[in-house]
Amino acid sequence: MIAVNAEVLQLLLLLSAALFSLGVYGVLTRKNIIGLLIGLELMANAVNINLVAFARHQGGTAGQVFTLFTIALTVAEVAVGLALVILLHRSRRSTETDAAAQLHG
Amino acid sequence: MIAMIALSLIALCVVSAGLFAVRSTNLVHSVLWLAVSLAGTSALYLMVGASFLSAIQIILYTGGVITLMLFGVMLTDRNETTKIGNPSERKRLGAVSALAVFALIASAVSSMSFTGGGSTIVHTKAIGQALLTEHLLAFEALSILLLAAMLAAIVVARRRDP
Amino acid sequence: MSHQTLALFVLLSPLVAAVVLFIVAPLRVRGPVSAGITIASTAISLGASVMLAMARMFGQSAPNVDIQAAWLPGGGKVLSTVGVYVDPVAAPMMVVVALVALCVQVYSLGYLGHEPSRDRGRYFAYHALFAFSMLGLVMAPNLLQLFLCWELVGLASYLLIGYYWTKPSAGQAALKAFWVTKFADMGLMLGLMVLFVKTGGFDWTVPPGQVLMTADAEVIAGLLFLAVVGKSAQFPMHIWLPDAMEGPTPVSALLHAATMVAAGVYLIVRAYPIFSLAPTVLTFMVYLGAFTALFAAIVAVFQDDIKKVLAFSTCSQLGYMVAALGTGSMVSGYFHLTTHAFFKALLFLTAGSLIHAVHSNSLHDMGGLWKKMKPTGVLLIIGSLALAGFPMTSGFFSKDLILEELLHAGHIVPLIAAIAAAGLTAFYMTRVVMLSLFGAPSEAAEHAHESPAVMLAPMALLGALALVGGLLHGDFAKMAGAEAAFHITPVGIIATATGLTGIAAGLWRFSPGKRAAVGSQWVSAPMRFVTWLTGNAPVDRAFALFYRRVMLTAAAGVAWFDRYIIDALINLSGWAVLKGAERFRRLQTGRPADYIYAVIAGLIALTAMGVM
Amino acid sequence: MSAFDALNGVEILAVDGIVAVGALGLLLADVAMPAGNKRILGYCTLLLLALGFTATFTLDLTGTALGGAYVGDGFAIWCKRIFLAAGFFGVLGGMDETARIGPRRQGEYYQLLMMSLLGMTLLAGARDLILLMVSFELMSLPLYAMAAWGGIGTYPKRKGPLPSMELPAKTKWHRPAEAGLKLYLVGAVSSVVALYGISLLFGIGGSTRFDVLARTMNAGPVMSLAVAMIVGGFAFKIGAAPFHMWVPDTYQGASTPFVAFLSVAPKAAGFAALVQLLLGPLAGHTDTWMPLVLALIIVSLLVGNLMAVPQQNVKRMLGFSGVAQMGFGLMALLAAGTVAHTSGQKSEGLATLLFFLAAYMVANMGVFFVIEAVAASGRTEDETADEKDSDDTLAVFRGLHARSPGLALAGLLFVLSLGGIPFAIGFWAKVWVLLGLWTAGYGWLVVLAAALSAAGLFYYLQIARSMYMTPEGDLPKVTARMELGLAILLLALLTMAVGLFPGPVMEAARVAVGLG
Repeated sequence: MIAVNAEVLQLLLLLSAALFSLGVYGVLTRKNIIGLLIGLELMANAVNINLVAFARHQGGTAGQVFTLFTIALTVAEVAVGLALVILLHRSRRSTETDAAAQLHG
Repeated sequence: MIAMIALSLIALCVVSAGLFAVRSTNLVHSVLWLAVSLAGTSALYLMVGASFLSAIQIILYTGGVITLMLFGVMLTDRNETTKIGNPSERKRLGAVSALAVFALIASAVSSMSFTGGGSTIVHTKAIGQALLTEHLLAFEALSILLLAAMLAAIVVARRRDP
Repeated sequence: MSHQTLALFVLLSPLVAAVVLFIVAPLRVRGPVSAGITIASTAISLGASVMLAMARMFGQSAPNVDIQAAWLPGGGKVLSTVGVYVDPVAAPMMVVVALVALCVQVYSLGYLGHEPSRDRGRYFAYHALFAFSMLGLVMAPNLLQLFLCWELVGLASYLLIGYYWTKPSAGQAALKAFWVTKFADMGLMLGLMVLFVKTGGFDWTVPPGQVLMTADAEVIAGLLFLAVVGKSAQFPMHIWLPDAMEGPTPVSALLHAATMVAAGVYLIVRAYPIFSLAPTVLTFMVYLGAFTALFAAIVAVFQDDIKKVLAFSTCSQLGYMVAALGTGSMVSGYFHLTTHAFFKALLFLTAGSLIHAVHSNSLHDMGGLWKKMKPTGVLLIIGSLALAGFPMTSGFFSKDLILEELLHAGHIVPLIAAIAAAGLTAFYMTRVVMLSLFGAPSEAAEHAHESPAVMLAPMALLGALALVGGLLHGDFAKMAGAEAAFHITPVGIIATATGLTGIAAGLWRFSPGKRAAVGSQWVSAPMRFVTWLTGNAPVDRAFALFYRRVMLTAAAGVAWFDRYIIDALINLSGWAVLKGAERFRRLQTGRPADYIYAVIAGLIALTAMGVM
Repeated sequence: MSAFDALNGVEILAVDGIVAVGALGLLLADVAMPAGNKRILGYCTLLLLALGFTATFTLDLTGTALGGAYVGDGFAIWCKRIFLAAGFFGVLGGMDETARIGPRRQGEYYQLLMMSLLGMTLLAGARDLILLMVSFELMSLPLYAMAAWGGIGTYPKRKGPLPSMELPAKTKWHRPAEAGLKLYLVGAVSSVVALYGISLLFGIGGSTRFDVLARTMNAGPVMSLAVAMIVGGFAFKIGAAPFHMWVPDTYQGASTPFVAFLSVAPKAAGFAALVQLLLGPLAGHTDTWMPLVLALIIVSLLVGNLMAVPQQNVKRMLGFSGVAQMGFGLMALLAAGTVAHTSGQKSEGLATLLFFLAAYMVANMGVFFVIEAVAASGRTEDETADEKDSDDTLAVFRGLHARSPGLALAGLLFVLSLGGIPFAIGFWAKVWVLLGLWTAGYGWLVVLAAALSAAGLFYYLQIARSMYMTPEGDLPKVTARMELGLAILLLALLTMAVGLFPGPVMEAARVAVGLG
């Protein structure tokens, strides 16, 4: 175990920033919706790392509880997202975002 | 010092797994790389003393999300979905945006000055207690949220009414 | 009946009619029933208004009627009230509105007699709504109620102009009129806001104990004037008025001659305590009004559509009113508003009668109607003379007063413009009369026949008022507490002479002698005079040269400018919005990936804004 | 704190309790009852929502619970009323459509709606970051599914991937699925962004409680970053540009009665969340967030008003116009923030925001219901919601005044209210927003907003013009079904009554935020 001092905190925050940016990249460049959801998961993971880092730095319970909640939120969100993917696949036989581009203008 | 190096290595592992997850051309690989990244994060939690969260991370993310995603891949047309890529016309713009986001966050975060750093261990019991006292309402709301998510997923993924 | 009750009757009877007609569909879909309800309600309004006005104008100075109900409570105090307020300023306008509305409604019975019953029912329901909102505007105890009714008037006019909804151009014109005026109304709304912020209320006058700084007054008056420019069709927002002629002609008589467009002028009259604190705005009003008067008069000369002539003429006359109010003379502007309401409504109704006869708006299709439609013709000539300011008609008195005020205030350039416009007015009205009544008989005119009595009666009433309405000028002056008895002054003589010259020029230019001889005995007497005047060749040639080379060219340029530049600019802005939007539409690609891009880009922008 | 302490003051959660218990009860009842007449569940939902709405008036819901994580104040209660009323009308007006799309499964729609409403009511009182985010998600998740409601596709006949995305005209295409997916994708990204911002806020404040955060947070680049992310994330929910891209597509694609609900209740909730955060712990940092809100306002006003002009589909048009309307809502927030900044007091701005949200709810739901009534009359029994593209183009309103005078009149009223013409409720909302903004010192913004809303009239009037100034041709007569008709009637009466006498309602809003 390692105590989260200012240095470690800084490292973790930068890690989280990097993961978040990777998630942004994934979300922006993936055509496949499941691929896109992977990017989303990376972004959510970055949030969790942030929270854990702060929680361990400050020492209270709130941050860890918060992380618990965000993990659950993300899982729930992904579950609904995958259901929508299946729905899309059923009506268009495709899981690419561009399959849902009939409404525009 | 050694701990710091280990931490950095895990961090590197998490980031590179993340990179592969968003760059891989095979969707199944991509999902698995995500699993690696999430598992690495779990190890990270363990290192900084959040053992309960580490376990939760493994169970919920690696056990839940990854399985869900693999189900998603399998349930949809495999021939079409497993071969994916980052279309070239979006790659550059995506990379620029991601870099911009990183630069903005990193510059803000590195300007932050923190002092000290608690090393007190928070036991799982304390977390449970907080969950059922201060955060009771959020906890109850979360239980309904999970129910809602389940219901929503069923409603969406089910076929039409006969 | 007490005055309070009378005042309530004025406002409530059209309201009841409108509500009943809008809600009870079976009444609305039956044209005669709907018409009966509306006309009866307007007649009640008119009766009550006349009784109220009599008490004020000829009797002893009756106390003001002031019934107000707290309406917008806020923060423990009453923000504003609604109610009816009749004072010497409101009383004449009430009569004008109710009278013209009644005339127009009765006239419509004949004019729209051939329309389907259901459409007529709708038409009269709109009329009831219009009468209510216009009277509510006139009788408003404060600026807020005036604003609300102002908007309602706009809505009612939108519905009325768009009455012929099977014509696509009517729908477009209605939309354009509503849009342009609504854009100008923004000024009224902002003006109200500033007024409220500065004085804490919406009163006509600055509450006692409050001081309104000149700079604030300038801002408020300027914003209010923006609304006036839109509603009263002053340059360059006059462009909606000619388009609005797509509506039925009686509607034009009501809205675009007598009442709605005059609402702007009435707003200035009402809010005069505020305007009088804003000298810059007042001066601007003089110049803009005079310019509009001249500009619109020039454009009117070149219209072949009789309604368009009258529409531009209305712009021009409203310009007179605005200029007059700018000089600080409330009486002359307001008086002109009243007389103009009579003769312009008359002109529109006669025009409608002619259009009804030949089923065309073009002056050239109307030639030679004098033989077929003598009563209408006489009324048209009466209206034209009044508009031209022929001595002893109503227009003569009111126009003269305005010119005098311009001279008194020392605005020489506007005065010259106004006199020139008076000459042009006489000229183009003579043109209308000559072309439509005495021109070469057209094919359509062969089958023309006189309008029914139900149309002629209201016209005759307005004609009588157009002739003798000028005699009321003393009472108007008394009303404002001023002594503006009519004098014969050099300016008056010059203006009258200009007007007569305009008539003469019109007679000369469009005399039947220049075409196939179809003049009757009545017209040939003055014609002989004109022929005698211009009989010798050099004068004739010089006059012709001047007319053709100078006047015609310049005026054609002005008309071209109006049509292709001003109108086009306004249309262009709408077009640009549409095109721009079409371009922007492509951003909404429909591809979810691009939407996520938008989110991230927005995020980066916001973050960059925040962090930097 | 013991578990019993945590329950102190829990009675202020009465309304939320009614909704939560209602949702679970509906779930159980749905399972227990035979598939025959599930419509009864809809009536039960109405009853529950009416009960909750009444409870906001009869019970005293002010106070704090759970040690300050949840607060009942006038603002929260007023917001709850808006949510419950929107839910009530949404259920009432959508009853037929819900039953038509899935006769045997309509119960699930009501359960999801109740769960979403629970998220909203909790959100209104949340004074804790965790509770805020959980209730925010609880509100959002069911909406994704409800947007896709009815878009349950069948497999196309052909095998293999589609050669191109251009589907043949005859093929069914599933607008609700697309609507739900777009809402979800943009929503999920936005909410994870907001979460990131919130995690940073937690980092610099050291607590999840608003009252603590208000004391401990210091301004700095991290706070700016966090605030930007939070504002951006919540701007998605209210549909402010440039986070609005889902709005027109989802409005067009999803079933109309649901859109009526979606276009008002979650937006009000998004505003509640923004107010909670920006005028709560961030009230002392207006310098940080006001420029962002200002930017959102300007972009929203421009994009919304401009893009609505060329639209031919009424629902799309209303989507864009909604973006512009949200600009107005944000203006009220801006005014409130300015006053809070300069004088540290509650301001008219908040009361105006409440009034604006209520007014927007009434008029906007009304318009959508009128659209639904017209579209429903042209549908046959076995069609799904997504089969006709022409269901809600401007052309279907042709000559509505002749086909159904009452419906046309109601439609006109709603449109005029949205356009801000006097004697309709929306006019007062606009006037008060602009007045508040003027007093807050944003004269130039008032002028811009007034000019753009005058331009906005253009497209609102297109609807009026289509209803009143075009011949009806051979289009059929329209009669709204009973529930839908009742919803329209009630909303029209509200629009007119409050439009004529806005004083008492505004006064109530002022009292709710602690003024007067």
